[in-house]
Amino acid sequence: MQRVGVFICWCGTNISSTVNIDEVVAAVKNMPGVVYSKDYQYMCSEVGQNLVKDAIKEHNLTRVVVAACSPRMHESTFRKAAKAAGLNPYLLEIANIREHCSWVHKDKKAATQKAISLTKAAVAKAILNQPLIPGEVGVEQRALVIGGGIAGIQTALDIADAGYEVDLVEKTPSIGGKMAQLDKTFPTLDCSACILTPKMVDASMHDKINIYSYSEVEEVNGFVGNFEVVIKQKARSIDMEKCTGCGICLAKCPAKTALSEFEEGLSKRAAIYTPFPQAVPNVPVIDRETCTKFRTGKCGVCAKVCPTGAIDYEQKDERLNQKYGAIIVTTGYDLINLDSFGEYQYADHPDVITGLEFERLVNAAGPTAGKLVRPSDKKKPKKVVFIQCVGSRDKSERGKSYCSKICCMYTAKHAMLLRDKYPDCEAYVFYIDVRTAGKGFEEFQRRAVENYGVNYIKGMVGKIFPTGDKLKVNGVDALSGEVLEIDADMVVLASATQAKPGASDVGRMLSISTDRDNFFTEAHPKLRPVETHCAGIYLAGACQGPKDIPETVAQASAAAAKAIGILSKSKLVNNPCVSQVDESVCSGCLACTKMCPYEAITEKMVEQKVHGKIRRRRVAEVNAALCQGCGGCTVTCRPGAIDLKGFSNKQILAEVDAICQ
Amino acid sequence: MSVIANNAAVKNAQAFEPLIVAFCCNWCSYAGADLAGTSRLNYPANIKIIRVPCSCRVNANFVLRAFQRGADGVIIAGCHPGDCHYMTGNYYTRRRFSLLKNLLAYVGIEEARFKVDWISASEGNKFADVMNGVLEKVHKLGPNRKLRDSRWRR
Amino acid sequence: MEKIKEEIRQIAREALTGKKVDIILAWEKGPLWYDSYPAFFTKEEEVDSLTWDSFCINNLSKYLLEETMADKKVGVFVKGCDALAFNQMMQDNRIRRDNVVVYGLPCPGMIDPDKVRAKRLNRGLTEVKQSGDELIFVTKDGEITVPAHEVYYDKCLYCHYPNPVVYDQLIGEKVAAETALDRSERFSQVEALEALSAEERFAYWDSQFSKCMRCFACRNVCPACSCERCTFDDDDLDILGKAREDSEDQFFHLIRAYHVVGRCIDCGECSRVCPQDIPLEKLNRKLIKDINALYGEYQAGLDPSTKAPLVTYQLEDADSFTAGEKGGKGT
Amino acid sequence: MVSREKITPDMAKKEVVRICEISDENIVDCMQCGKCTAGCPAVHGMDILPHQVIRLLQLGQIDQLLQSEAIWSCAACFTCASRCPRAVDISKIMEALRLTLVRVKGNNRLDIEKVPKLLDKNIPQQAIVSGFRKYVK
Repeated sequence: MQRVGVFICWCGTNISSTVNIDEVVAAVKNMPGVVYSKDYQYMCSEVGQNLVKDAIKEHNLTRVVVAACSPRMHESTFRKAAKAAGLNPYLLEIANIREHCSWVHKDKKAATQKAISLTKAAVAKAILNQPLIPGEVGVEQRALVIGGGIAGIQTALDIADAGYEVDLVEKTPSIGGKMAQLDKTFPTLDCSACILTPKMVDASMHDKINIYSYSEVEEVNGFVGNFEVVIKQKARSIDMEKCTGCGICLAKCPAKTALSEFEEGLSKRAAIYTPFPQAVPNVPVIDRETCTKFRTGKCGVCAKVCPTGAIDYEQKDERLNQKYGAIIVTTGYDLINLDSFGEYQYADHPDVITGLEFERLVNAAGPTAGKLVRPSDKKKPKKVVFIQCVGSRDKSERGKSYCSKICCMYTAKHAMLLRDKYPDCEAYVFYIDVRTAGKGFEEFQRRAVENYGVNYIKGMVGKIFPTGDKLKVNGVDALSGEVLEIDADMVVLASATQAKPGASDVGRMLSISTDRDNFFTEAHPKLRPVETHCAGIYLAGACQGPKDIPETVAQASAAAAKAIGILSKSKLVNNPCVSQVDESVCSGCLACTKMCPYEAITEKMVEQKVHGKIRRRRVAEVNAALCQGCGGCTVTCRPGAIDLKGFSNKQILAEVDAICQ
Repeated sequence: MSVIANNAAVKNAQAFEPLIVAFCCNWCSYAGADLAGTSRLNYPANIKIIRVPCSCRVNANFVLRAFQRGADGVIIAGCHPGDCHYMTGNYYTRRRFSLLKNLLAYVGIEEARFKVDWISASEGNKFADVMNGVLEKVHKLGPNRKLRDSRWRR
Repeated sequence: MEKIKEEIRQIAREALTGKKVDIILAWEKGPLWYDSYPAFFTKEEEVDSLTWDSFCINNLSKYLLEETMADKKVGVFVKGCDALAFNQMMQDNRIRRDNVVVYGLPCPGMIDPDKVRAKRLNRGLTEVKQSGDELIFVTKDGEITVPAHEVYYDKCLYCHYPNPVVYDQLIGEKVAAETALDRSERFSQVEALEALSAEERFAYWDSQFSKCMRCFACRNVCPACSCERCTFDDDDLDILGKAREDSEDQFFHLIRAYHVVGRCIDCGECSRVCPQDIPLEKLNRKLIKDINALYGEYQAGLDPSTKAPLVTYQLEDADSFTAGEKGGKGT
Repeated sequence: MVSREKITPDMAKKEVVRICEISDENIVDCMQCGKCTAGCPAVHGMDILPHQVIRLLQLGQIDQLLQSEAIWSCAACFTCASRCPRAVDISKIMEALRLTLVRVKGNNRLDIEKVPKLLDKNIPQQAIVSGFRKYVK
């Protein structure tokens, strides 16, 4: 007979205001197996944990039930406490009487009854718990970083500096990401390239970092410590070993018709190209859709001019299999498509541009060599209107319900840059709210108003009417109630950020979840912001939600620290709640092996003596290191020969019975 | 039967408090239920949750056992297809319980009493909605007698 | 069939004398006219009692379970449905193929003794001879000829696989595979039940299930029920008691049907052997029908290398929880 | 002579709730960005601007609205609704405000007798029909 101790937490008033603790304590005393019960205000506190530890020792408890908050919150806390008191941690069960009871019910009587019922189920299950001992599995001491923007670069550098190999996979021909496109960065107005390119070079020079540019992760299998990944290296059509990055091919290529992705379509590039001069690696790529050689078979100029013979038109996609201990996802963000915002004329008028295009227009290395002019006629603008919240905080189907977070700051920055370059040019900013939470952010925005004379207007723009060579901006000043018309030369739209369109596919590949806006979901919004629900996979940067550079870098270093935490271990402790086979019952049909998502079940032959006869037959065998404990196999097994430790058939049936009493 | 007992029976019938057993996968639906809690959403106390690692851990035995033991409705909630923490577990759940649901309906169990749904960790609202929806339908149907073990006292 | 019977006997004798096999698994004629029961033959001289007639309904594949595991070489005769069963057991790894020699017997159909009795053809019956599509009942009072389909089992009339789908040696000529009744007709009884209301369906099944005395004959005869230890016999798990209780009858039948999902070859043996005449095939066929509708046509036992419907999936599988209405016309 | 009186906000006023019910719009969604006003083609004849209409509703000041010209100036062209980032359809709210007035007996905005005099041969038939719909019980 097991000796069960039940500990009931008040959680301050979180539980006790809806659940009558005294009644629960009284009911618990009558539950089969229960020899001790205790309630306390904060069971998770040190005092509370000590109550558990002391009771285990004093009352020789063999099973423990804690009725408190969700096991997702404090199961590990109480398991550690049980372990400290000498009890196998897996002999402890949690009854979730906060999230699943006191917080969702108002009727005190009903909530109390339910709390009793949930506790009873936990007691019934706990009685059937078995001591479990986690196994160990080796760790591949190498990390994979998916996405080579500032988040990926920072993560890779931090992990590599800690002494571990890192593979950095970037989809485009160069690392650098969105930050490489920026001109200046808020709130200090230092040059983006000046702070980013050294990091890009560091990453490329680091002996522990391998950059796979123009590559994509195609397949991910395995689990924390042992991810098996297939990386597709897209055919670059250039031999990376031979190329010296001299750039002759770029200059000589006759097919200069494609719009430059890096320049946001504001200039053209050749079919053979490096996205930007500081690209890392500084090796071009042939865009096969634009290249005359690939389209017609004729040309081949680049091959002729290449001094090292690095051009290889026959190159094919290659696939690389690699094992990793941890994966960090840093796939970044995109701007939304503005097609449905017809009133702003973005698609129809060249002088209506996005913030990112503005960055390129003011950049010294940009398409206008830093001369800020209207894209349409290359004239200097005299009046520029900035519109914030284009698609952000937008509940309609056109936009995104969230705040894109960076627009208030970069719009202030843009307006300042404009006023700095052309003090005679007027700047108007339409805003709904200005949000400048962040170190030095408010001061920065106020500087735009107070020192740079930027006109901030609380209100929105209804429509833009292109009239002559002007853009008539019809807006409102909501504070005064005056309807405004501004003859602008240029309009800059702070378009909303969004998750990468392929994010949900990446999520599926990695078995990590995405939220309704397709941003990756962190394991806990407050306490585990860089972890995912999948152990060993971490998040950094704007793929998890809109973020500015300081936050992204902070998160990148945090994710790196988490990954290093895994890589620094030679062995990882397994989840002991894995499947096991009762060989005497197993019929060897191997249905379990067919559904196991981890191929953790294999077959073996056994010989059994039955009624004096030797029978040779197949049975299933679980590899505990591979099994992740989903329990799917147990259901394929009709006779119940394979069962899941910690969630056994008997335990769940006992819970069902108890909950139905 | 005495008049008093009879009255009590009538009263009991009026105060029908359904019992709904919900099997929730640890990673999505259980977390969704936690979110419903942290968001202080409201759903009736008649719904009681049993945690399973994955919706594919739920055996048809568990569902029938719940009905045997007096449950008026049973819910299985897992991650959305494609979002399974164990990659593919819920695809099997989908097949297994599509068939079981049809089989239960075929032998005359009202369809509203057995529900499978996909609730992600971020869908606290959906969790409350699904639970309220099932409860409402089960309430209309009244207590379940089918499959119920006559010896079991709830 | 007469001619083939002699051929079978010859094959059996040669296999035993030539030590090709240790045991021959076939049928033997019993004392009653409809008795052709399974028998093991280990000696050449025993083979004279081996039979092959229109009453060899018993499926021999299930008997291979013990024998092949015991490292004995077994020769077995299989009809069309037995071959499906053989494959299903192969798929479940319950037969060691290298220990078996399979002799395939194209099957013209088997006679349902109940139909014979209903026609009162059993009086003084000594022998039934097959002649094309007709059967000649030889009685003391003379010969009576009836169209074969009038006395064959219903399941034989739907049978799509009269010729064995697996064998080492085929005996006799293959028979025509077209069925006497439209194959989709086998679901007509399921559809009739689906058309009822939930209450009516429950009333129907409750009346059927409550007849059950849990003799487990349905399970024991089933080629898909080949577990080492049936979950219903698991005293520790204790999911099924021994009491006379409707809910337990219902539990047993639902779980039994559910355990053979995608594995039931639709041989109908469960219903045939049920002493209480519970129409178990209506449960099995409901599940087969749904599998076909939801996941594409699937015939268990046709190809042991395929994955059964419940151990595979498609990304685009129907989500019938929201579509609904598959179980019947709703409540 | 300007005279300004203090008003007391009343967020839960039952007349406001009624307007929300009739229009089936959620006024708390409005963030007062003014995009409706900025794009409104009829704004020139409005004493109270569209975004202010919602603000006044949020403050419970429905009487001002019922006395305003703005609700009658609204052409119900739905420009505001199609652009509102908060998915609030102000044209429906305007309609609800008008309805609470014209549905009261004898409160027609348009005197039917006077219609022939107002007619211009260039007015499309549609406009007459909508005019009746908008101004008459």
